[in-house]
Amino acid sequence: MQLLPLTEAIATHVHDGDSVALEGFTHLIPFAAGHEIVRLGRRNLHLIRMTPDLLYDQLIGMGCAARLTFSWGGNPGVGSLHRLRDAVERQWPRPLALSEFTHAELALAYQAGASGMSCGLMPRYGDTDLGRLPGTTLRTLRCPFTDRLLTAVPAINPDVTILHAQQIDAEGNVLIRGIVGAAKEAALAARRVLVTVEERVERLSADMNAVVLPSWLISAASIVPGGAYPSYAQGYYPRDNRFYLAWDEIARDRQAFTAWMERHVLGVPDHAALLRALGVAA
Amino acid sequence: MQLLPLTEAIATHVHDGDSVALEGFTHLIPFAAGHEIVRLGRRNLHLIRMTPDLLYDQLIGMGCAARLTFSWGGNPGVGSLHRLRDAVERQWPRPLALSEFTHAELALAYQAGASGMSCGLMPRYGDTDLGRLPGTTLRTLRCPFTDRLLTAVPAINPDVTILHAQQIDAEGNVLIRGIVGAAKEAALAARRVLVTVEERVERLSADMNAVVLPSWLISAASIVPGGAYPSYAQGYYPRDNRFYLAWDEIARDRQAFTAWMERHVLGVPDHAALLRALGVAA
Amino acid sequence: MSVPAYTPDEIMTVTAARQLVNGAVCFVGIGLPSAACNLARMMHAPDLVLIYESGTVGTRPKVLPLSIGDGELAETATCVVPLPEIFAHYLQRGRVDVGFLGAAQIDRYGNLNSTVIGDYAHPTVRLPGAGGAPEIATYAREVLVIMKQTPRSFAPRLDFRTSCGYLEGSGARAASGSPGAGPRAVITDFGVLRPHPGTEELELAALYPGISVDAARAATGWPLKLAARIEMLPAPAPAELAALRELEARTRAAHARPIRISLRN
Amino acid sequence: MSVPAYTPDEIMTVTAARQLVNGAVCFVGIGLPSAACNLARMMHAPDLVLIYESGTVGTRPKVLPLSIGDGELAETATCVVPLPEIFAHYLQRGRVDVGFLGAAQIDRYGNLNSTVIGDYAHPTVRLPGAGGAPEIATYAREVLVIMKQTPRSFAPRLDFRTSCGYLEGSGARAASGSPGAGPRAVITDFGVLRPHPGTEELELAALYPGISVDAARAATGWPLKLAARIEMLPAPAPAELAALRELEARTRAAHARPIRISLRN
Repeated sequence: MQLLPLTEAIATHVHDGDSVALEGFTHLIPFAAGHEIVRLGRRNLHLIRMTPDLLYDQLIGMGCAARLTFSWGGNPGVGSLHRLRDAVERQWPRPLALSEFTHAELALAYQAGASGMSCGLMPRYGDTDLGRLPGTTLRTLRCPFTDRLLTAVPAINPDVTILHAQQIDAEGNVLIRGIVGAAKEAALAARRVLVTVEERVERLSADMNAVVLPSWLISAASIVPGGAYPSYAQGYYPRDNRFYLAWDEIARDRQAFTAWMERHVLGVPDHAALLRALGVAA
Repeated sequence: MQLLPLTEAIATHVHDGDSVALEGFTHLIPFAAGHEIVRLGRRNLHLIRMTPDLLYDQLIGMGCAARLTFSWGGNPGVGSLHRLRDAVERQWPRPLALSEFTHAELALAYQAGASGMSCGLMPRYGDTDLGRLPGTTLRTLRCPFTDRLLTAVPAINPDVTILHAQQIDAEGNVLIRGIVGAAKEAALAARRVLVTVEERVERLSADMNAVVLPSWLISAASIVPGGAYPSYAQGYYPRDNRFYLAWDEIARDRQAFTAWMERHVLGVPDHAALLRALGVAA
Repeated sequence: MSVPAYTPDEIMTVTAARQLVNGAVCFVGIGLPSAACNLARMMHAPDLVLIYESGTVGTRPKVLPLSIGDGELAETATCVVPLPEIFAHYLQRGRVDVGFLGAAQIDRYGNLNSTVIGDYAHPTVRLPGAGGAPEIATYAREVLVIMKQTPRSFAPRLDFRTSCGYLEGSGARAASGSPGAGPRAVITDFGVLRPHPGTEELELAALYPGISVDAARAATGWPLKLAARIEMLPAPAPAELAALRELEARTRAAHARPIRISLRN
Repeated sequence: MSVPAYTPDEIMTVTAARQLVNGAVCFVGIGLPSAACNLARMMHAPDLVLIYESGTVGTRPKVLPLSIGDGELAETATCVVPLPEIFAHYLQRGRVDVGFLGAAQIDRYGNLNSTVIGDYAHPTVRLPGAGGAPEIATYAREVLVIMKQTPRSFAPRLDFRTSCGYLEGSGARAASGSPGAGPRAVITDFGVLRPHPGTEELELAALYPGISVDAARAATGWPLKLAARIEMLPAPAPAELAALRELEARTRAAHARPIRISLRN
């Protein structure tokens, strides 16, 4: 594990054309890291994430992504991700190829990737159009024991997985606390792992059974307080539900979106400046 | 979840001929519950456990088991399980059928069982005699993506899984802390779940990410302090390594074994009496 | 017809809440289902077990979450498990009694579309997608669908089938091996539709006060059949309305609180 | 020949410890491997990452565990993960640099038997079985085998193949697709055997002080070949011996402590 300033961490480990999973299921979404990808102008990324959320709306709207692998792409509790819709419905600012799964399938794909498996298995029931999507990568097998149909989901191994977490200790071990989603699986599946954390501590305030990523599995870490805002970091600050509601208006319009991104992301040097500009930094 | 005296819990939920997994990987081994099975004279059990350990040596030596599913059957750090060996090598006190796996296979079988899957998949490499065991249940598949060989392991769903844990709260939720092995998977795979715990508390002393079995997944629980002795309960008492060393002598001889079991298990009413007789109860 | 003293959302929420038996394990989605489950927990079903797909098991939020993963859900949970476990150990293993679903479109057999309106490759409206819906639809012992009834959303033909209801009806779902029983009730802003015991086609089974059969039919994109007996549902009780409004007021206040983040470092 | 000032176990442990490069991730078994890894950690490799199959990652025990799951291992670990994860996320995913194995029998290609002596159905000796050995043998980037050399244990033919070494040699292992490189060294009480670069047959590659080639050959159940160059290994250094003996004394004292359990309730 290398402790790096965030710009350097992203510049070193995220390249044009990479497959990148910024994970965190509605919690610990690595906004600061994602914004750094926007500032560095990365292009042709294959973005992977179970729930694209606002951060992916921003990356897609800024033209960073060529492909999106996902299972649910909305503004949770609010409605659409308008930039995602604009990219899919009207190819703005560029076309976006989709690889879509169910939550269970995508979680299984990460888990298979984290386990050194080429695929994962789940039962297959019913009949939906999901299995008939153009270019679907799912395959159907028969269970050798019951002869029932099973779905095989190919493993996902991102070039780089980026997480936000609460703490890093003196040795570089990282604590993730609260809703963990498939963050650990996405990290263990990846070729490189980047982490931003709320703070550095001598020893993690964690029980032995806590969700901890050992230092030697992490490529680089950056200390970015508030790095998950407007999502949240359990024990540090809550989700800014007002921002999620407000985003609906901002993202609805191409110009309003671009102006917002230019002012709040491209126009500031780092995440702390964004938090100050939004009036949330204390 | 029903809170029951241990004798009643076992009498109600463990029947002759059941498949029973007493789990806990070198930690939290449910000795008290296992001894109650001996006292109740259960027969023809299909015992399942990754690492049979002393408790299964006792159950096998007392003739409770007709079959053993396992992945490593020794006295860890000491040597053989002499009663297991006697049953396999010389059918004493009765023949014991074996279903043996590797650790990874058995963990996968529990995991598949816990996940409502008929089987689990792992890569298949090399060539050992394990895949050629008489009556092996493993099957070989080809990955539909890479064409590589995969091993399919059939799910294990015990009739009853029995665990020892640290705490139960007022609602009946159970905390498992420390080395957890495949205890959670074994419990979630089972049709019925029995738990013995060190103590009952108002609220678990546990973080939100702790390993907790919700009350509604548990059939019955009993409060049995020291219930994992001579194995251990993290935070309560350590492993009695001296007992594990001493067992080698006791179990080596059929008569010494039988005498020990008659005196310390059949000859006492409960686990507390055993602990007092052994001089470990304070 | 007098103006009812409640909104359509309120009677839908109350009606959904009344379907829930104390002790049931519910896999809860955001919005009306979350409000309904928590209302039921506060009224007649204190031991309802709420599971949110974010991995929170047995949560008891004091305010409703805006997202499925608000911190409130983790803080009040029995435990928080990784997402792969929620789907494998709870849903797929058959531990969930009641699952809730909404959608952009439903057909007469309770199949659901939450993927696209229009052609998949060139959609008119790109919807959020599957999420956990296909698995909820498959594995929950029974499913409650909650959605507003319009001729476009109650569609003669789905643009895309995201989640299975009764497939083509008449036992097709059971024949497919699906472990769950499927959508036992569709709660709308007109009343409740339930599957016919034989054909499994959704029929109008209950109406809210002041709603007519014709109105419900006019809001349905297929010729809506009537159940053998149509139940007249009661209005929300004052205690239910009070509890729901209090919950929503608490929620609005909580969601409006400004966030302050310390940049010490 | 003077009596060496160390036991066979001690020189085996020290020799194994010296194979370990600082920072390596080791999948550790109980007994000599555990002693060797912890000795290395105390001597030249403080950042050695020790994983025990009980699920403890990055443990730094002050005393040696008797079992693979003593509480000491959990208390000093970076984290404790469920057993399925240790095998899937760490070993199978290729995160382990060095795995340790022992066995009842080894053949000339480093294949191992820890299942039975005699016929499987009617064994002379029923051994503990596979445990994690087959997966360690397959997935660790390299394997160190530690076992005492006798003509019966270094067997011309295994009674049962539990874990793969080089299979039939000459590239058979690589052809089978095994991700790990296999047993790069077999550390015995005579010296070290290593695979021939071409045939992959184990050859005598190093000897302890005072041990002859003939003695090593006499302790091998097949005609033991010699490596192109046989290294003469140094005796354990006084500092190594002192550290190892102190570790073992601490361990004996810890394991002898009587247990007291409170029956309050």
